[in-house]
Amino acid sequence: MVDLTLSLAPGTYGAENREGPGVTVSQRHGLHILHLAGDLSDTDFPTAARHALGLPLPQLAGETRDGHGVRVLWLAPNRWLVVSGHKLETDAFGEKASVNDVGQGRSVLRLSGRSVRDLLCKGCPIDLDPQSFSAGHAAATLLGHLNVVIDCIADDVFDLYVTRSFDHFIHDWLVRAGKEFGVRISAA
Amino acid sequence: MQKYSIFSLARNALTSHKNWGEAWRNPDPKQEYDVIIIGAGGHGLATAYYLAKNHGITNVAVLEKGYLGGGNTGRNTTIVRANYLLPENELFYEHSLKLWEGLSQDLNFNVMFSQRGVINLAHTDAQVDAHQRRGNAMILNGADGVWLNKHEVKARAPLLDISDRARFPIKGGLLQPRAGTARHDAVAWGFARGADARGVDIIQNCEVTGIDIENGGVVGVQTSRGAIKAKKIGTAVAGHTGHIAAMAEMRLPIESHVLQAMVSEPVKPCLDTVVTSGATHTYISQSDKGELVMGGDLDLYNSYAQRGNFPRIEEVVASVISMFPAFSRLRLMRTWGGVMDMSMDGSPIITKTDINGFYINGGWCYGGFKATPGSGWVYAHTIANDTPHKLNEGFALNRFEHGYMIDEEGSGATPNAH
Amino acid sequence: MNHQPFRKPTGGNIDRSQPLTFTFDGKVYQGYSGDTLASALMANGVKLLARSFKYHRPRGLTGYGVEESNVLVQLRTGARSEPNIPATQVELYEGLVAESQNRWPSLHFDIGAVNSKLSGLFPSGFYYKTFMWPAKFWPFYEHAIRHIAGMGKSPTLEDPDSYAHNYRHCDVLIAGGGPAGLMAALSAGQSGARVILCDENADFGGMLRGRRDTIRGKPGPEWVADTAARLAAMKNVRLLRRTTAAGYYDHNLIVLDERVADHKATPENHEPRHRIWHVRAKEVVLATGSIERPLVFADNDRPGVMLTSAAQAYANAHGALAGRRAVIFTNNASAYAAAADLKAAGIEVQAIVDLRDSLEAPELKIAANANIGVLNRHVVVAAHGAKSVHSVTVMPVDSNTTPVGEAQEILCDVVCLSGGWTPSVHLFSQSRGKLCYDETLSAFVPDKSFQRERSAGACQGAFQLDACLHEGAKAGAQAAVAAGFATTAADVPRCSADAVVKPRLLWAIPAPDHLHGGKQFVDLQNDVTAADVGLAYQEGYHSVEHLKRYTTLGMGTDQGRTSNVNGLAIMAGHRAEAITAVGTTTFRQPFTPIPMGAVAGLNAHDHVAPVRTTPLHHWHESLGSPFAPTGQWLRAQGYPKDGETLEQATMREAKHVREKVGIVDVSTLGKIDVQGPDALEFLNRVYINSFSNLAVGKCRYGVMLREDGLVDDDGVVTRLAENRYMITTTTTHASAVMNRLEYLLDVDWPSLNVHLLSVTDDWSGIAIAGPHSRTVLTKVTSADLSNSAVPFMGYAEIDIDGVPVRLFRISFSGELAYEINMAPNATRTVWDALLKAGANQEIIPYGLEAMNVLRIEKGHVVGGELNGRTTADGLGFGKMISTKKAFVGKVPARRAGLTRDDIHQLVGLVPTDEKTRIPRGAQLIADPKATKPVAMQGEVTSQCMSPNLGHPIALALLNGGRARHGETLKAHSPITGQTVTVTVTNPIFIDPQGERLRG
Amino acid sequence: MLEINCPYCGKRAQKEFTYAGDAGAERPNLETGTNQDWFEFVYLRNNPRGLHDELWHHSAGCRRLIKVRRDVVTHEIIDTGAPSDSLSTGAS
Ligand SMILES: Cc1cc2nc3c(=O)[nH]c(=O)nc-3n(C[C@H](O)[C@H](O)[C@H](O)COP(=O)(O)OP(=O)(O)OC[C@H]3O[C@@H](n4cnc5c(N)ncnc54)[C@H](O)[C@@H]3O)c2cc1C
Ligand SMILES: NC(=O)c1ccc[n+]([C@@H]2O[C@H](COP(=O)([O-])OP(=O)(O)OC[C@H]3O[C@@H](n4cnc5c(N)ncnc54)[C@H](O)[C@@H]3O)[C@@H](O)[C@H]2O)c1
Ligand SMILES: Cc1cc2nc3c(=O)[nH]c(=O)nc-3n(C[C@H](O)[C@H](O)[C@H](O)COP(=O)(O)O)c2cc1C
Ligand SMILES: [Zn+2]
Repeated sequence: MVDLTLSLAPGTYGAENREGPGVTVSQRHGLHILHLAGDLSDTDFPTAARHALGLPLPQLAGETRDGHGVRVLWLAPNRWLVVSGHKLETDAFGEKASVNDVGQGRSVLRLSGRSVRDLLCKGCPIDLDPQSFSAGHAAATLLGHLNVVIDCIADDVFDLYVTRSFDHFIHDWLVRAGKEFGVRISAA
Repeated sequence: MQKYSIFSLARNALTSHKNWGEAWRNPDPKQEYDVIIIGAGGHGLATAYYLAKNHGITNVAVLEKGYLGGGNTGRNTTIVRANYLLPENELFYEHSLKLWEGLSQDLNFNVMFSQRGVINLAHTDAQVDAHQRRGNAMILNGADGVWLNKHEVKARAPLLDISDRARFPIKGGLLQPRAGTARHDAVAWGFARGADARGVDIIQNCEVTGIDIENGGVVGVQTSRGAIKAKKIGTAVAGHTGHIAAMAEMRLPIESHVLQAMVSEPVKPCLDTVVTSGATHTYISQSDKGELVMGGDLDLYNSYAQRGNFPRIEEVVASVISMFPAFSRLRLMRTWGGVMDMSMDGSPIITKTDINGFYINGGWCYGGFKATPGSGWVYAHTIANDTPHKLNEGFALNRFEHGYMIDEEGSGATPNAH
Repeated sequence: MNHQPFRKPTGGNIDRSQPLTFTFDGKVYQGYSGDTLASALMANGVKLLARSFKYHRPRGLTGYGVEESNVLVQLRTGARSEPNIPATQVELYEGLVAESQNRWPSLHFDIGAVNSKLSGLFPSGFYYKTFMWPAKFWPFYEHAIRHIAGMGKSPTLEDPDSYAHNYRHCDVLIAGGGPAGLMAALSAGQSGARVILCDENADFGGMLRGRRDTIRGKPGPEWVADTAARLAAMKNVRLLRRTTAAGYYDHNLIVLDERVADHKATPENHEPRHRIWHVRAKEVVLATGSIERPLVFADNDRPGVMLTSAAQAYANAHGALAGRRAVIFTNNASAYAAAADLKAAGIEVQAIVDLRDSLEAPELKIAANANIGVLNRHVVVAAHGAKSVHSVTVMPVDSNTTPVGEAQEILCDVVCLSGGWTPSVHLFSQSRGKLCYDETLSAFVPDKSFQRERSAGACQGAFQLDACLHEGAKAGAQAAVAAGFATTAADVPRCSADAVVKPRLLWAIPAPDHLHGGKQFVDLQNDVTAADVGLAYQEGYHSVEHLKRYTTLGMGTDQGRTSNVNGLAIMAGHRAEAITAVGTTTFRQPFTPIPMGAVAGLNAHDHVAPVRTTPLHHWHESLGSPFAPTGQWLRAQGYPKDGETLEQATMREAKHVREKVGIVDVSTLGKIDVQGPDALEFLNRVYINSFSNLAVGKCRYGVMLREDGLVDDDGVVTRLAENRYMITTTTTHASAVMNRLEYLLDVDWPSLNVHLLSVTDDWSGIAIAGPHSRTVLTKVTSADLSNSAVPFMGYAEIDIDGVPVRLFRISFSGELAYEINMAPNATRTVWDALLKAGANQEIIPYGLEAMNVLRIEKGHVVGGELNGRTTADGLGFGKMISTKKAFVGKVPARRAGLTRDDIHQLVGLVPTDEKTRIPRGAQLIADPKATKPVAMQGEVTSQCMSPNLGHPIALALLNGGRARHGETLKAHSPITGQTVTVTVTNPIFIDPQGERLRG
Repeated sequence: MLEINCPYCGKRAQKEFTYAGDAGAERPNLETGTNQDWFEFVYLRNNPRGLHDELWHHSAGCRRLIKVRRDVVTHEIIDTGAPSDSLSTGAS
């Protein structure tokens, strides 16, 4: 059977560089994440959502919005990911919205470091150059075999949303892909 | 026909091979034929050969838009097998396999049919069940099948990784010992030479651009070299079946898709059998010249381009080196694609149609090379007698309408899952 | 050993302060940093380097770069061993080990060379004509053929190196970093566009590396270094050395292969050995240069016969001399400067043998200045020597280029050939570009483009340096503009002048009879001669594609780089047609061979497909459960106790559950959240049964058909709220079902207001089953679990040990059972709570295998039965089919073939002896001794030993089986040699009335 | 590898999409479709050698189905849109 022992073990893997590991991976715990679906053209819904979030919903592909401790990612037409440090009521979005709590169904990994874009480019086919994909951009796309959401937090900081059951696999992938840069998996 | 043998070879060596004749003529089309076969691939040429040989019909033309054998016959991974679950398929392919076994001698052309065995790997218990079920059906239908445990698999393919750490560990394999490979080009050339010698006109660089139909029956074709009359017309154009059918205003349960194949650089013998894996949809063998010949899944979108996509190559190669880790440092030398006629249940169509004198042979999906002699045999019968051979009764078009699909994979009505 | 007899004392772009030691065929040599294996062997005077494929003829170097067709070596050793590596492509490193190939016992004494003596028997395609008798001998013949064929050897050990992929986007990609490519990069770079410039060699410069051109009055390599430095300083320009543009694909995707560490003994500090780049470029500039063409004459394969530009480059760039005395044989002007270079390097140039009638002033001047004699209107008709050339025979030609008159022999140990130049149009052709034949250059050049690319420099027929620089500058600017940037062409430096290449053609030089003509090789690697081409013609293989396949011309690892044009031109001659009419064969990816490991990147071995694990994975693991891959998931199979086999554990667990209680991890089941005002309507359309009267808080089993009317999947639908449902799918079908539902909503029924979300990972699942399951559950919750509060197929939202969970009263085992869904992080809490609370009831965990036994006993269908060929009625769902509503698959399910009497129907099987296990995968037949083909009536789909019944059982699909209960048949498995007599039964072996699960 | 312009997400690599077949086949009405209608929809294809309207599922992106008009010989994409959009013919 496939050996999964490597993954998730904290430590530094791969290349040794004077500047330290090129990428650091840490798991973001305790996030509350809602998957929100609703029809923007139905006025009740965006109004209710705005009330609940204190923010208007982003409407452009790849757009994110931030405020009041909440980050909202555009996923698809009429679909968003609402990420926050505090619990949000699922019924605050009005009757017209379809809301699912997906906070534990996804792993959120914080990737940072000077080589983080190079690492992502090893498996992600979208244009990740800073001039095309900068802080505030998010995209549902691929990383290796997996469907992921990539959210650019700052120039060399990214959050990666991965379906939970792939947790072992993505860690293993990140370690392998990151070895050439030196990769640190920080303690959970 | 000049006979080929070691003696004729030695005799010709003395005259520096200046006296070999043409393997086939390059005639101009006549005005009219009894039968026109569209497409000089293995199937079209075999059909013409057996029309002449088995049915005495020699006023036949095979029209080819490019060079003979240049379609899928010239670009496939050359696996010949008869390892099916469903009786319609198994009986037909077994008949074909028997023809393969005597083909070089029959054609007096060495098609290098190599019965090196084909192994289907099983990676899970469910696959062990499914493969043994199929093996049982093969044997009951009169073919050969052997179950190998993983060590027996390894003994036949020593570079295979049979460790448990593999993502798709090997639990065993279904071997068909009489299956194997053949030299693809030689099959087209051998049939062409045999058909030509029996009077068939093979006309290359002659593209069919229209089918002439009068009063519900065919009367001839339009081609890039002018109109040619014919009493009967049969298609054998593989990936282009849909296109030709449209000329006769027919819609078929067929889509055209690209399948790629590839070879490594040639190396000394390192794989003496054919290994296939359903889990990753990969097949690999080593040619007599030494290259590893590899193929996988379709590119999975409709295409009439003989050209593929890189991600599929990556997937095939990744699964090959996952099975054979030692091949990682061998280098990929050439990749190419072919246009496949994917039928909606994964099984072929060999049938007369509602248009008098118009016959269709297509829907070969991933696996029509192995059918070549069998297909020619039953198609010639169907055309000559205007009624199907027993072995292709099930391959009629109306099976879809009435729900008698021959769906080995159980994937349902999709043109790309078989 | 320090002695390198063919190394100039000075000069060349090598670092003489860094000597390197290497081994070839076991002998130790020395070269320098900056050498290739080829240049180092040349400097050491090693000429015999290879044996040919078919005839085992002695061979030496012919080229300088990727065009090398003879000298392929087995490089490195052990797990890092690699076959067929052209010595010209190997950068020397300390300790390099290489061996020659395809010879035995040694390069100098090769038994296989007897083939050369028998070559009369081996014309092209000889194997099609023989080895047919007796038919049963073919395997022996084939065995011998296979051992003679092949070249190097495959490694047998796992590759220790790693490989990477890299996805990038850019505005302008430039393939090839010669003068044209460098200028293109300058133009595009100054526009601000994102530029990638790649070249397959260790450094940029292309042909400039091996010539003595001057740019801005300085040697070419200096200008190259300056330009590379300028480009490196531009932030928007990425320079990739040792990087081959391997393939040009649709929509301007170019695949690059970067050889990150091949120039070292091993990769360092975890770097990948190769990196494959997937570059999506807005615009492309092809600046891939050209390759010199050899000339075809008798025994033109003798070691020492090589391309003029190659000998020139070895001398200029490495100070390595191809020999002491050279004869240059050319049909065009480009060889003169090379001849002068060789002379300057210290090689005695005996003569330039030039096929042309009259020569032009510039080249005559070069020859005169260098004091080299020119024999115009002469040809080399044959080379002589065995393991090295020692002379050539030269003859005058008449106006028809037929050799006439007196032959003279010229002594030499190098013969340099220049038959004109072949533009490298591979990538252009891969991009679907159309070629046209340029009569003046006698070469195929790019004509019409189809993708967003343009060619510049020698690859599009510009053979003068000045033109290359100009064209490159222009193409780079054009590409940047097309990509949306404003710019003009970069300033073009002045440079030295080049000869104008206008070859006079003679595709194969006829050898006069008295010389007993040796073989005239066209394709050196595959040993294809001009006579073979003639034979192909004579036998009717007229198309270039037939020529290629019949003779194997151009099918070697070099893909005919130096042979294809000569071959097709010879064929054109036989056909008496223009070369255009003959055409070329198809250029395919990759440009040069790439390691399969690199192609696979990270996606091989255990990462060839991803795996999914449940939140309880480590718990299962800690109990020593083996795992079964199910789709992407790993599922715990069971918990063998000390000394128990998995099979024994399975029996114990399955029995225990029916008698007491057990829990099992069912997190892998697919789950889809269905919300919206039209959710009910949607479900009614996709399931065969109706949900209209399903109350909130209730579950119902559902079956879906495919569009063709056969069963797709089954699962449980639970109404969570008025407009909200959760549906489950089988583990392996989950994503296919989700995709199909999304399709139906988006494409076919956009007016339905329904939101779907896959929530498989958002809810983990535990099933608790067995007569004590309620008792155990009651201990961990205060909720009312009575039959009236939570009846069979009821649903409740309750707390377990403080964890809010969804409770479904459903049963897969046929026992009183519940399924619990909870937030994944709480899974372990609930699992532990149940185990703890159930201690008195002797609760146990059970695995996939026991679950499977329980469901077979209960006659539930899964994979083997849901085989994609079964109907709803056949599986026993007939009563569920709604007659009141329309649903997907309803109409096609009524077709004759799907409603016939003898269709597969689900039945149970019991061995008549009540002892023998029913073989897996057995076919059901009447008589195993019947003559074949034997009619098969059905098949065993699932089988097990039933611990609860005490005898083996099976589920099967049997023609018209429902009406055949009580019949006996043979379950026959010839492949395992088993036959068991079985009785057909009801498929529900346990509690057919369903009293236990309602209890 | 193709590059497909998702009308919702923008240009994305084909790797992110799953091919979902011919967009020309018209699904019969669930209530009124006859056996013949379903036979044609489920099995028969125009399979043209030229422009082809087809559906792609942006399975690793927005998960929406989109319609693509593509030349199946050259693989050029002429236009993309929502499944119900009528796409441009490419003739300009
Ligand atoms: C990559 C690949 C791998 C494969 N691997 C295997 C395998 O391992 N085993 C196996 O059994 N099968 C395999 N197949 C399938 C097999 O190659 C084909 O099913 C089989 O060769 C079809 O033979 P054919 O004679 O029907 O078609 P083809 O050989 O394609 O011949 C059809 C001919 O019709 C001509 N034609 C088309 N349109 C016209 C027109 N309008 N006018 C005139 N002529 C026309 C074409 O030019 C062509 O020459 C593979 C196919 C591919 C592409
Ligand atoms: N008259 C003559 O003597 C004559 C004839 C032909 C060429 N030339 C000379 O050749 C040069 C032509 O310049 P240019 O820039 O067009 O070509 P070039 O040959 O100088 O450079 C092309 C470069 O591209 C590289 N390359 C080719 N295919 C590649 C691929 N797929 N991936 C990566 N790299 C690849 C080559 O290795 C080479 O380094 C000029 O210097 C010209 O003087 C002279
Ligand atoms: C079984 C098999 C083996 C092949 N071996 C080689 C080979 O050794 N060298 C090579 O260049 N091409 C090889 N090819 C590929 C052909 O060159 C060619 O790509 C293929 O027939 C498709 O034709 P096309 O590329 O001209 O479209 C092989 C093809 C097949 C089917
Ligand atoms: Zn999208």
